[in-house]
Amino acid sequence: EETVKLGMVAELSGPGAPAGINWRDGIKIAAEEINAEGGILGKKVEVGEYDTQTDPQVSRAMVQKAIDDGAFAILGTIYSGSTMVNMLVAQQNSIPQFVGSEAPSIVEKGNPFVYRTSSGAQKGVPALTKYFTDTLKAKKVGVAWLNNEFGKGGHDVFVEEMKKAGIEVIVDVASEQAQTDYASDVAKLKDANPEAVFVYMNQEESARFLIEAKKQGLAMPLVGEVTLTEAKVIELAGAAAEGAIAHVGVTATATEVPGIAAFSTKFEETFKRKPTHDAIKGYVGAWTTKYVTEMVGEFDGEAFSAKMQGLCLKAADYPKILLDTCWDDRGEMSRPSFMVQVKDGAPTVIGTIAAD
Amino acid sequence: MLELKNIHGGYGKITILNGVSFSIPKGSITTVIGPNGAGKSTVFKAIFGLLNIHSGQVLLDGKDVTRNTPRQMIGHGVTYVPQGRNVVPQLSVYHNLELGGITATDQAKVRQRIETVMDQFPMLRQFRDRKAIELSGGQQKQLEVARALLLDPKLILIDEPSIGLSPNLVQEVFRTLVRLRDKGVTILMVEQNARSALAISDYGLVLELGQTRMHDEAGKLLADPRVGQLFLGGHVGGDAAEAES
Amino acid sequence: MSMPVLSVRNIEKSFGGIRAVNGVSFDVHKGEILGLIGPNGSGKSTLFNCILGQLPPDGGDVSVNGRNVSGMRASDLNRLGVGRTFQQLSVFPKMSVLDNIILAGQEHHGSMLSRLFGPGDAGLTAEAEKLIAFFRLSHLRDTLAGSLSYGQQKLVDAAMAFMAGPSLVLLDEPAGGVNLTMLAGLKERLTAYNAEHGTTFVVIEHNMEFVMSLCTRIIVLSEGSIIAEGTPDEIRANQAVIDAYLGG
Amino acid sequence: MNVRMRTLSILGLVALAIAAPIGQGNYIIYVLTSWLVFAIAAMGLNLTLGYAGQISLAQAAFMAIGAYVTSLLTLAGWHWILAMPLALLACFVVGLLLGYPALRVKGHFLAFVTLAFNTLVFLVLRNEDWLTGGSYGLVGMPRPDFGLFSTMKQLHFYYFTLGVTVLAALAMWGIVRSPWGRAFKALRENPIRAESLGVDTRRITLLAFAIGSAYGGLAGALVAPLVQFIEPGSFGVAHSLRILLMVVVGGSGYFFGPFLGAAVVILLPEVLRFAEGYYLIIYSALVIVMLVFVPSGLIGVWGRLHEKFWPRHEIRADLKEGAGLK
Amino acid sequence: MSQFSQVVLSGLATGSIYALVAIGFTLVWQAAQTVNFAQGEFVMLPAFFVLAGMSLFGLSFGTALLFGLAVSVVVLGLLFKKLVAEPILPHGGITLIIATMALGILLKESVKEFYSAEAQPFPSIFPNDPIDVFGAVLSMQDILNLAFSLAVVVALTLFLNRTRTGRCMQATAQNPAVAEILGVNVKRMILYTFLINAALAALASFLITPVYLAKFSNGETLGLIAFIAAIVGGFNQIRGALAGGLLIGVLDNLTAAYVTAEYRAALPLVLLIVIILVRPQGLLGTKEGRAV
Ligand SMILES: Nc1ncnc2c1ncn2[C@@H]1O[C@H](COP(=O)(O)OP(=O)(O)OP(=O)(O)O)[C@@H](O)[C@H]1O
Ligand SMILES: Nc1ncnc2c1ncn2[C@@H]1O[C@H](COP(=O)(O)OP(=O)(O)OP(=O)(O)O)[C@@H](O)[C@H]1O
Ligand SMILES: [Mg+2]
Ligand SMILES: [Mg+2]
Repeated sequence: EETVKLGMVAELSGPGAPAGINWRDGIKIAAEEINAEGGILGKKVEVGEYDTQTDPQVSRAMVQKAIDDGAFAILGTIYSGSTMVNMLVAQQNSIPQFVGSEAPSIVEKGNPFVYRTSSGAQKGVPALTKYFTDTLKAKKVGVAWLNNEFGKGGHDVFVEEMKKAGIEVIVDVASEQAQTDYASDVAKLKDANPEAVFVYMNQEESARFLIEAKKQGLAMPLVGEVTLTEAKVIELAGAAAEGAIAHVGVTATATEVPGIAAFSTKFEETFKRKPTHDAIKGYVGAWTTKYVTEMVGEFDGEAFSAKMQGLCLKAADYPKILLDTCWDDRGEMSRPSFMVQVKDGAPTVIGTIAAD
Repeated sequence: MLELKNIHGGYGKITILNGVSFSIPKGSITTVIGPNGAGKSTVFKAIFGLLNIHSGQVLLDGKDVTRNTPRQMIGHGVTYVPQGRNVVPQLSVYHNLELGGITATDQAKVRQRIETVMDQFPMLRQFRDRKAIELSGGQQKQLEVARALLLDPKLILIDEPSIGLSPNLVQEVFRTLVRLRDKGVTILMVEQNARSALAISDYGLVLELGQTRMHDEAGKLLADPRVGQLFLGGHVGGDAAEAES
Repeated sequence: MSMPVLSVRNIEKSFGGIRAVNGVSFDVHKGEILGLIGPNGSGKSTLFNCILGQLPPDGGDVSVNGRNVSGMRASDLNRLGVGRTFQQLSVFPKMSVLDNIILAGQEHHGSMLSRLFGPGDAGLTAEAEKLIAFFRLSHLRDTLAGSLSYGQQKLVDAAMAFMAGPSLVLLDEPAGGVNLTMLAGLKERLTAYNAEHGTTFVVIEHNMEFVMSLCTRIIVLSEGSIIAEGTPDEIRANQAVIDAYLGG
Repeated sequence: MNVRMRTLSILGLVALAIAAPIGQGNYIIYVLTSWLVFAIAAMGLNLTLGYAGQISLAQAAFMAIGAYVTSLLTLAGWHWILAMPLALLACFVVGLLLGYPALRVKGHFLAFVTLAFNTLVFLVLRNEDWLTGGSYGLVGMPRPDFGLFSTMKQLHFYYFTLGVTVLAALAMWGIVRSPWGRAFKALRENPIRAESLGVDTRRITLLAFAIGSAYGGLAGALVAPLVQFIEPGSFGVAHSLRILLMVVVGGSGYFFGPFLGAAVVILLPEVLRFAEGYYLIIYSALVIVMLVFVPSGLIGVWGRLHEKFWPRHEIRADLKEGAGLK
Repeated sequence: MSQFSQVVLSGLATGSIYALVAIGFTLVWQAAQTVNFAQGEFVMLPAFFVLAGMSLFGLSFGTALLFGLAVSVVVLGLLFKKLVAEPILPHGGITLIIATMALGILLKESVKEFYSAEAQPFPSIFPNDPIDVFGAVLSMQDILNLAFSLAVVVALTLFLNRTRTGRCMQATAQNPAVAEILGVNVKRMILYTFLINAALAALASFLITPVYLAKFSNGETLGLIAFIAAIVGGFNQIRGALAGGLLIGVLDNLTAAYVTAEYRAALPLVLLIVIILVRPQGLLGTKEGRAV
């Protein structure tokens, strides 16, 4: 029986491991489902796992290896630094690549073979601006961010957006990856007393920040993008997460969407934990590969790329895409998103933002 | 008391001892002499369980103690003062002395003995609380020799105690050894300061090329012209002069 | 009288309350073999270390051939032709005997650059081998110095001091642990070298037979100060020295 | 091993290195190229650590300096062959500076000063984004083109790297067998004695750092065109530790140790790929086991085995003949 | 003003955590003359033993703590000594450094693969209620951490310097050959060192994980900063670890709050370099004595 290979290149060790492992597990579920439905164009899917060790140089080598091993498409990577390097390799070989990275620069390189599985920070963060202007009616805000390529991307876009919206950023606090002590960060915010704070960090950092904020009694609304209200953060921060707000591209908590609910249940059954948005991204990436390949009708990277330009998939026709999704000619994607707030220890959808 | 039977052994793949055999009686002082690199120190290490012995036996009071660990040897009543400097650098002089009696059950007695050796080597009392590393070379050697006198050993192995000691202290150490011998302790010593050492010894032993060459009463060895010429510097051998040309 | 090869003026050194060297002054003239003796802890090694730049003295001056060398680094002093040995064994344990000896001479040959691009042994192998042969270590030429016996290492150590053709050598207990027959050879070597090259020696030693027969003049140190100075016979007869050091 | 045997085996190894990538996929060639690059970096550290005894945990920082200087210059249109010497010079100078702490402290303390330096370099590269591109890094460095020989292809780049490696190894060989090499070892074993023998230990220490660092810089200058992307994270402390691991695993203080060590550290994960998530676990366990049984590095394995299966007790020359007392 | 006191007091609280880990470094140095580069992982791991005790065996938190302590002492003390430290120690420092680095990876990756790659919450032993001190907010936890580090420093210093066993441990570290010849049970002394170190690491783990959250990668930065704290304070004195830890904790916070957040990670490093150049033996350390 013939098979088709997918190269799953992700951060399976190193600091990016939590994200990478969820990405991988989301893809595992997708592959199982795809094979149960007869594979892609009748060929069973075989997912090769390649660990980048959260190191861009290794990631480049791994993409090369996946391609040498005959992968038809690449799924990964998540860390933008890695994607920036390895997408060159996939491009040189005309191999489609679904990435989990959100840094704006990825889609600015004019690479027709790279596609996002969630919208980039330059789309996600602006979606928040309305919340700051209309709902919070803030004039002075603060930003607390993680100083790496992920955090910096979000920070730069946010500061830019606020300038456009005429909101003043009066306090700007950078923190380190794996930082544990947020006392001075929070003290600084407390001292400046903005009307709201934009928090852009990874999971544990978000949780530690929320705990310290609660301890020092930081009173203003804390608004994040994606991470701040994730189940993991709530689990870690406990009561300190109460009230935190975030804009979320796609969330496992949006259970009123049928596909998401089904995926969440299956994921929890298989892995004994809740899926993160990285898991959903991986899942969507794998399924899109199948859908688009079958639309093209053959395993051809160039044709795949041509098809992806400006493609829109409706959840009604392609249920596993979960939400109506479009890609533009640069690989940027758009789909509806949600505002979520932690209430009684659970993230609750407080509003929906339409795709643009 | 101590008997070595045809010991072969060495470091790694190199054999140094090629059949060393001798026995020494209880309550005697035996001095081992021989050229540099003859294997004298190696013999001591073999006895004290610090050497890889390929074959042969070490007997202590008729009991086989070959390849016993140093701790076991101490248990049998053997103490060892190695060549070179052997102090615990960052501990005080007093605590270094205390370590010399660490295996004793009666610590009160050890403390009492420490007082006695400090009388014998007044420098130790003067520098009681200084770190051992700060002492001069000879002072460290005094500390080491004193440290070996804190237990009630049956057999003392002492490797070149005179290195670095001033002449009056060398005499003091030799006097102490004689006193111990008179109390029935057996002493095996290596000394390059061979004339004085043989003078206080009962027996002398010549080691060369990892083998025992001669074993006799100390006086006879001192008198032997061949020994005098080859090992006691009585007369410079032809070889050295030749090599220079 | 000619200029002293080594002139030591008022050297002082204390270690937290202990006055190890207490204002010592002396001169050594060309061709002399000076003995430096004294009880353990009288400050002999400390004096050497202060003279040779291993320890900064608290006060005093040192000059070599009339040139003030106080505060000069040990390596620069060595290049001026001052060699030394240490009381404690100090060979390079993981280098062969030959390499040990060549190292002792190489810094005196050529420039930094010629030592990088020139021959690997700086052209010293033959000379080193001769020295090794003299100390009867030829069979150990390629053995690691760390696996020699105590006395053998002591000889390698002494040999190194000669490699650079020094004009002044300070030896700290060269005889300790050396077999008497070899020691006689060493003594002969020192005297011959002294006679041939006019090399000056300062020797610390506790082996009285060796010192008395080797040295032309002896200085006795006690508690950091010079208590006697003279020919071997004078020192042997000096009551203060007998009390403090030689013993009855 | 006699001289002829050694020459033959070295030629054999070079022939092997030339033949290795033939018929292999791009990925394998890429891995082989990284092996050479890391071998160069490890060779430099081997000089600093193995020969001169100065623990340095900053080799990745020098790779970074080499890589950034090369990248900035080649992106500005310089040819690699002109950019590379500047990168080496930069590393040499910074290496000299880093050598200063080594004049005051040794061993573990020095290890941490150098580690701190590595982190500082990382922070500067990340925070000064006007020059270095910050955490986004620099991308798209051209591969050198030598008229008739362009290194755009993976295989060509491999041979180019191999050539550079051989030259670097020859230079290193020259250094360690010269009197400098002896002075480095003397510094490692007994600096005080060395100083008293006229060795200018201060200069030698600084040189050990500077030369070792320049090798790091050379490796960096090759990384830039190899990966065609650099960012601060690729030159963090973890990478310095990896290079240290190469040196120790191969056999520190042995000329060929770094090549062996780099091969193991780079290739072993490939071999263990079947173990999926567990490979790092197996890998680190293997390293520990190796250190327990062959602490002097893999280069000592042969001797160990020989000793084990063909034990020989030889009587040393000096114990065969003596003064002749019978 | 309240910001200042908050920053300083929080810095002390964090510093006491660094100190706890740094004490492990100085202990192992004083009693075995070596450095354990996996120390950070040694502090990361015990929390997972506790979590495993609770989730796998259904133990209560209190029992799980005891269970975690016991397992840590066996794994990080006994097994570490038998399988890694003892065979490698005779081959010298650098070899052991590499081995402990590899061990760090081993522990980290094992937790990741066999437990979880994600951070886990960890219950607090002490109440976490905020307490107002000079306008700053601290928790009981913070204050107890500080008190506990202080107590450990005093206890260990007394043990090492005032008891015969403590001195035998020092002798073993400084000159194992001599210790052996004098009849010190060298192996047992090394074992004591590592058992104490393991127990300390476990206690540190229980105290800090509620703040740090249990995660496989926690040891990386913690180990590094603690080591720097140990050097800054003075490596050969246990109390140096406390001084160094507190100093770094406070300075780190002050830098982040008033100087630069981007370069806050540089501060301990710069401090380290300055200290080493100006006072190589550390703030409270003593010189190691004559070299010639
Ligand atoms: N650790 C070692 N490794 C290898 N060989 C050694 C080692 N120690 C000593 N040897 C060799 O063993 C031989 C005997 O050494 P040993 O120390 O027993 O001599 P010795 O008779 O005590 O000499 P000395 O009078 O110089 O102290 C020498 O040739 C020496 O080179
Ligand atoms: N680094 C140091 N710290 C403290 N005290 C020291 C130091 N170095 C030497 N001393 C002390 O200075 C005094 C002189 O020591 P030195 O080594 O010069 O003696 P010495 O005359 O060479 O003795 P020996 O004959 O025993 O070698 C001794 O009391 C010694 O304890
Ligand atoms: Mg000996
Ligand atoms: Mg002395």
